[in-house]
Amino acid sequence: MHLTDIREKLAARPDLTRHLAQVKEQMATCIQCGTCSSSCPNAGFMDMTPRRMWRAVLTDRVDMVFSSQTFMLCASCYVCTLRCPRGLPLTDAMAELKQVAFALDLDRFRRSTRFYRAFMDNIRQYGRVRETEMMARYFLAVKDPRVPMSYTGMGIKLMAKHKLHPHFPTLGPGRLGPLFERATQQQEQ
Amino acid sequence: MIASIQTKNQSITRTLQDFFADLLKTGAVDAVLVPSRISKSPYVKPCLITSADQMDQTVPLGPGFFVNAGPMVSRLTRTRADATIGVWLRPCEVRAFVELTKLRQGGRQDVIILSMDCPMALSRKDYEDWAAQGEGGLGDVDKWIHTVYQKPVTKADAWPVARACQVCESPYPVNADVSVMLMGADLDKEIPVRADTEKGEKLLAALDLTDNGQEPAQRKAMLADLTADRTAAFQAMDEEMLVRTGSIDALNRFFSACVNCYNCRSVCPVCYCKECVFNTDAVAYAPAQYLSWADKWGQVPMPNDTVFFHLTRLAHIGCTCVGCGQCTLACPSQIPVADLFISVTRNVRKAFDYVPGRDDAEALPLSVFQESEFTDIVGMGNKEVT
Amino acid sequence: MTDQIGKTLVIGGGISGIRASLDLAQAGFQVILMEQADRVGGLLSQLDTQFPTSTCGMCRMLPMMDRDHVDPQCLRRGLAHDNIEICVSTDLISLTGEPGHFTVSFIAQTDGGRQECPVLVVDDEKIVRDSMKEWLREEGYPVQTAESAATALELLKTGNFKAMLTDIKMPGMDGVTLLTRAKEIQPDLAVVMMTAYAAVDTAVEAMKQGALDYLVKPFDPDAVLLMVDRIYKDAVAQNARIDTVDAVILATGATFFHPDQGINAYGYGRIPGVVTNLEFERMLSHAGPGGMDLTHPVTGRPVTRIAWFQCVGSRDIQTGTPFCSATCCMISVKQSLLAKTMYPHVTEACVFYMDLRTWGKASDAYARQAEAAGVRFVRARVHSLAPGLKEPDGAIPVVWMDPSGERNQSLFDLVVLAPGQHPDAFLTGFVKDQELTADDWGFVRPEPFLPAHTSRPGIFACGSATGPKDIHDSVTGATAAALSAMQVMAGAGRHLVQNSEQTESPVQQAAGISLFPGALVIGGGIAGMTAALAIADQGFEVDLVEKTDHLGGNLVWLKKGIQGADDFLEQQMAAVQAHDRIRIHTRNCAAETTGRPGRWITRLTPVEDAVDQSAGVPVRHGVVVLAVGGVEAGPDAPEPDQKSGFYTQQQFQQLLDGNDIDSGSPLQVALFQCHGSREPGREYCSRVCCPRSLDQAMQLKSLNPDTRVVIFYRDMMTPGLTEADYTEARKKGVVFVPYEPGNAPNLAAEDTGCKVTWTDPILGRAMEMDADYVILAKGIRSGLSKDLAHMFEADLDGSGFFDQADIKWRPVEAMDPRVLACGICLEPGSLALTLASARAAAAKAVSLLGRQTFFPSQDTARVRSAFCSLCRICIDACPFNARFIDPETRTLKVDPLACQGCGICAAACPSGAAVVAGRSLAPMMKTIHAALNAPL
Amino acid sequence: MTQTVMEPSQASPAKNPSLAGDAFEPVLIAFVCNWCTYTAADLAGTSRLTYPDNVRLVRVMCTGMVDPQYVIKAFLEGADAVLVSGCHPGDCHYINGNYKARRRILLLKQILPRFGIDAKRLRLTWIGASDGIEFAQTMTRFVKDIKEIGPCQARLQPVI
Repeated sequence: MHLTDIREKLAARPDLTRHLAQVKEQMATCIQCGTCSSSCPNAGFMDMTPRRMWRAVLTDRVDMVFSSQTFMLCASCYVCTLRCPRGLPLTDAMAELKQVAFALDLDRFRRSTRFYRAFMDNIRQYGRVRETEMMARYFLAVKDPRVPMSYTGMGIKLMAKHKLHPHFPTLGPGRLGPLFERATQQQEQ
Repeated sequence: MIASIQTKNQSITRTLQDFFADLLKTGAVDAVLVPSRISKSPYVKPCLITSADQMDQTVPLGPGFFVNAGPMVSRLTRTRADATIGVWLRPCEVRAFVELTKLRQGGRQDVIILSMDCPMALSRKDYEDWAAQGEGGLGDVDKWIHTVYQKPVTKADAWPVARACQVCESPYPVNADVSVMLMGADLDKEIPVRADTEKGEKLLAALDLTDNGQEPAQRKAMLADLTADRTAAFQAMDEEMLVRTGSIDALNRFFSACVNCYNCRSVCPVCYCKECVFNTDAVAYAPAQYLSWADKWGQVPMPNDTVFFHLTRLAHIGCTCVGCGQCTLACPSQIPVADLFISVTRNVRKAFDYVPGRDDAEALPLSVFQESEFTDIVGMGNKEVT
Repeated sequence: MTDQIGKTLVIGGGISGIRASLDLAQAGFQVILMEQADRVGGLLSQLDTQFPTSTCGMCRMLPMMDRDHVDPQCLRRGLAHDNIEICVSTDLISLTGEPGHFTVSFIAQTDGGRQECPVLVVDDEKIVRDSMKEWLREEGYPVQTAESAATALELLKTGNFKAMLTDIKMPGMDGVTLLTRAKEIQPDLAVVMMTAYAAVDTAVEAMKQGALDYLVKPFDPDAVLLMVDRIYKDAVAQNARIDTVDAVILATGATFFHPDQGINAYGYGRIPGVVTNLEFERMLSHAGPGGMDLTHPVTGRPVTRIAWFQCVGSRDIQTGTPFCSATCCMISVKQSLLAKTMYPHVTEACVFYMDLRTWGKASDAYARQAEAAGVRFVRARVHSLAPGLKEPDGAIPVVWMDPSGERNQSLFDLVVLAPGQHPDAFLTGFVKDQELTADDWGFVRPEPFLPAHTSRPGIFACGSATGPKDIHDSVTGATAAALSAMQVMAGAGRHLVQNSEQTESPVQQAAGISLFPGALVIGGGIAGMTAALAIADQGFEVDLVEKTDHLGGNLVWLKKGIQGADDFLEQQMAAVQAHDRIRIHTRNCAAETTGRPGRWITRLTPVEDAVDQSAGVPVRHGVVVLAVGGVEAGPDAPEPDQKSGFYTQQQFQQLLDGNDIDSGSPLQVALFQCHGSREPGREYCSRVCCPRSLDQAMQLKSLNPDTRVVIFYRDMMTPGLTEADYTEARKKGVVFVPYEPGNAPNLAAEDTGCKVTWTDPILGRAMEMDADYVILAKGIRSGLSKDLAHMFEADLDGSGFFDQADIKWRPVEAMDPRVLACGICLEPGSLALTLASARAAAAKAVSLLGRQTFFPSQDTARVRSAFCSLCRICIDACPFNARFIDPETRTLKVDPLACQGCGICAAACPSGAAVVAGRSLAPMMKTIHAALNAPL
Repeated sequence: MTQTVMEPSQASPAKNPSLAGDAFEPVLIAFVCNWCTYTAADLAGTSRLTYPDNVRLVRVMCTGMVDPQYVIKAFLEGADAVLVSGCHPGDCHYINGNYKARRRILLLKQILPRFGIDAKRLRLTWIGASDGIEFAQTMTRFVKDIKEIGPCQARLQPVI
């Protein structure tokens, strides 16, 4: 199901196929030693260890890659990159996979995509994160009432500790707009 | 194949003499080595006989055993003889010869070994008395034979056999080509003879003997009984030896009559050295050394190195001693040398799981080794064998 | 006349240096053996036992002939040979010249050495001062430090410093001013500026004002040491001893990675119980601080759980060591096996590895022995260690992930790190000074097809200076290097040492023993040809026997697969054929041999007439070199044929070389390693198949990058610098799939091609490919027959290869040093190793033949025939086959060149007929008497 | 190269070691192999490890050259104990001399105890070249053991 789904989508996007090929090339000298996986603080939450993820990339199992949430759970802590005996840019490659996943706009990553987008838009607008507004925009974007409901418990806890403010403090516009534009430009190049 | 040889004139001696004569006559062998009387004296020695009519003085079975024939066979086979020699050997002589072949002092190619259930031996003194009682300067051999093969005995014809024989646990042929099974046989009727090797088969076939005999029904049981008796006798002797030699002081006393005549060594069948190390400069000490010893203890007996000699000999023949008892027989000082050697070497055999004469292919224990063995004797722990 | 005697400088007193020195000394040349440390032995003096035997036996390196010229003693106590001048604690100052005439200057550290070169370090940062002080002190320099320019000036007034290393930017007076002021006090002071990258301009400026050079922070210790080394050498040059040598052998070895360098993920030095394998070696050793027990270095309690971590500072790009250190796997196998078997209290011995590289002779079986003893081998890499704060006894929690992704944790008392090796500062400096060609990592790169030659004529290299090596390869390479030096000395017309005292001994007067002055080389492959050429070039007659109708052996099919081998083979064949001292006997074999060792008469007969006892040519020879090679192992069971795409490595190589592969459209190719190897029946690694498969895989990839190439492997055996090929193949997109015995990929032959199915251990998924080609790496089988080996009283090992006198210490000899072997009948190996062993065997042969007449050593056993009963107990007892019965006289004789004077015969002989001077009964009786009566 | 007797460094004036009275000082002979145990003894010396001077070292090239006669003679001449010590299995310079020695010691251990020479008085050990500590410990322990057992009878009377 996913296989055809992803393969079809990729076939329609030669840029993404190229992008994936680049990731594969970056990972080529991986020896599957598993250092990345045993050192990853989030490995316990992942449905697939980073090592298996890289193995899937190297053996062209895109179906496995994109049926996994692993790269979405990468916290970019860079421990794996620091430890990898092959000196591979593992964290960067995780980010690349995220980008491909966003670009593919797969249903299964909808929530993650929306979350990242809400986060980045927020930063772009204010130069910092305004959590309440960001979450509100995220809830609107996912268009699923179950999502805000799932956060209710955490919201109450945070409010009790005065960590969450229902009102929006007024902030002027941020100055990160040009930075984002430059980054986008670079990426396109 | 087991053949049956009919007893002639109710005399086993005569039957065997004819058997040897037939071997020569048929050309099955070119010579036989059989104990024979020397100038009609009571003393027998192995004689190499090529003439079939020289058999009347031979004593194939009897209590006289003054030379272990093992080394004699070794002399006959040290180089190729270009002849076939039938050798008639007691079990301990076979064992000695087997050990000597391992020591490359002879080979089996040219000999056919005929051996028998052992007739045992008397000590020199007893033998002389026994011989004096018979006619023609020799005891009644056939009577002796009938006694020893009828039931397990340590005394035969009222004479106590030599101590070495009393404790011998393998008085039956092992490793021979032809085995003569006398124990329990109806000796008035027949002598059952078994071929144990291809050579043996051929030999019996040459005499037109056929597979018409069988092992005496009682033989195995009788040999088992005999062996059990002898094991008990050995244990008694071993204990006696522990008492008589169990300390350095006791050992010193045991050998106190030794005068370094080296007779024990000369008659020992497995003391094969061309020249004994005790005849070399290895034990030629300077006068100062004698004085220094005397100084150390206040006195030093001379000749010295008596205990050293015997302990060295124990080390040299510890694995190969066949227990024939010739050393005791030869000792002018009546020291029961064999009793000590048999008890001690039995220990050595056990440690190396080695039995002299048992198997030609069994290597001499001190000529081989394995990388992982006897690990418990190494180190300072308390596990070592005592 | 002395100036006519050949002399070689050997730099480095480890086992390679000792081996090369002894080979040259044994051949009759003079040697200067130079070593920086205060004794010879190198790393090996710290290893009580070595793999793959768990024993030592280093002393077996000592020569077996001319023993009177060498002190019979354990090499841990020292080395002394009449022809070797040993210079320990000695520094090389300079080396110039050319083959046949090198000028070397060197100085003993105790004699105006580093002690005479005090260094002043000036920096306001304590950490800089302290680390510099530590580095320099370790190298033997006296060091003082100053935290400011003012203090420095005070010190300069009192001390006699040779060098000052000063920071530029310091509070108060800066470094440049200090430089000027210091030069006023001591004009000849060498000043080195230390600066951050940003201030390099200032440093350059300072050089104009008299600074010698500058160093950029952060410092590489090696750079600092090289700089000080330069100053030191200049400073002591006038006191140095100068000598002339014909050739130079570089045998300086490598140094270990310090695990506390860099990120120190395993907490070495921080977490108690984390030790290096060398430290563990001392713990294992009874001489170590632990005494008789294996105890924890901190708690002192007996250790029960031990883990070994492989690849610490090797196969690791992060530490700048992308290569494999070749020996650490086997060191860990040995240590784990010893720990598990020697100490009952060690309940857990666990080796964490990536590929277990058991490529050496007998190594794979050794690893299985460890496994059988209960050592656990876990294919996993541990990412880092943290101290076990909550654990009882300070046990260290080790976390790893197995291939399926399962996270595991175990507690260990001790974690032993197996650090990799890399070139040391001396080697780096030497390579630079002598302008030698080095590889990307700084190891000396040997010239193609000349394993001991560096790019500088007359300078040869061996041991780990040319890349990490085990004992076996080091010793072989060292002997090969000795041959190269001998060739230089012969080329320069040098002579051998004439030992005048030789004629004085009474035993020696009795008989000098001459070898027949020729060599018989059996096998016309590249090993045989190389050995034959080397021996013939040194002026000896050689008979080269080859059973087929052509020379070249396996290289004939392999030559296109190795760069340059085609031309090399042509050249060698032409040289052999043109050589007037080599007689080639193709289609011939050695039928029988008579005579005694060293004076053999061997009958060569045409292969088809071998049974005819009268046919053939008798050849008289003093040495024999067995170089019969080997073949690709055949199938153990019927196998699908080439129609289904099944090829052996050799068959596929021929296909590749013939351009017979249609790769217009991408192919699917499976390469299957260890097919029938490293399992019962052929329990060894053939060492050549993994590199060959990588080469073939890369060729396929260059034919068509879209070709899918999958290599199924158990452990990729790419030790040492060949690891680079492994990485390269991955870069090219070759997919590697590990499998375990019993879980091998399934090959289902079809009409065309083969369906390969397997489960990927990482993905946990069934995978398949429709392979166009399945290439089976079957390994090598020895071509040496028992009959041939027995003809020269040699033997085969359990795997059918030549049984060396000692795998580690005498790798190309039988127990009788006149019987040599080389190439792949010795053991499987690459072309480079084959050439090394061939040249090593040639060195041994040349050394023996060059001496012609040998005099028995003083302690050679004798036979007192009057006492001898010819019982041959002594023949059985002699470990060296030195005793025999002379068929003519029917007396027992001793081969005085084979006899080692051990006296085992004397102890075995009951009649005192076997005697060894001073080691027999009569003198021993006196000794015992003296010992017992000495005053207490 | 012949055998070397290493004289104990601190010589006491007594000619005959005291056998009765205050303290029994045994005399031990150690046949040590030139390559391994002798090196260990040397190492023990250079490392200043002490061991009792009751031990007299007799250097032999190999334990395999220790004729059983040497051991017998040593006991008969009054040694209280004999040690034969060589290379660990596999380390023997002469390939297998130590294995042969092991069988000879086994032989002696079957013979000598029969005559009241305690098996503990004859020891075989493997002490490698770097086992300096083990060498010193072995010697110390051996001397201690023999002091407990007491003097060998052969020392009290001439049995040679």
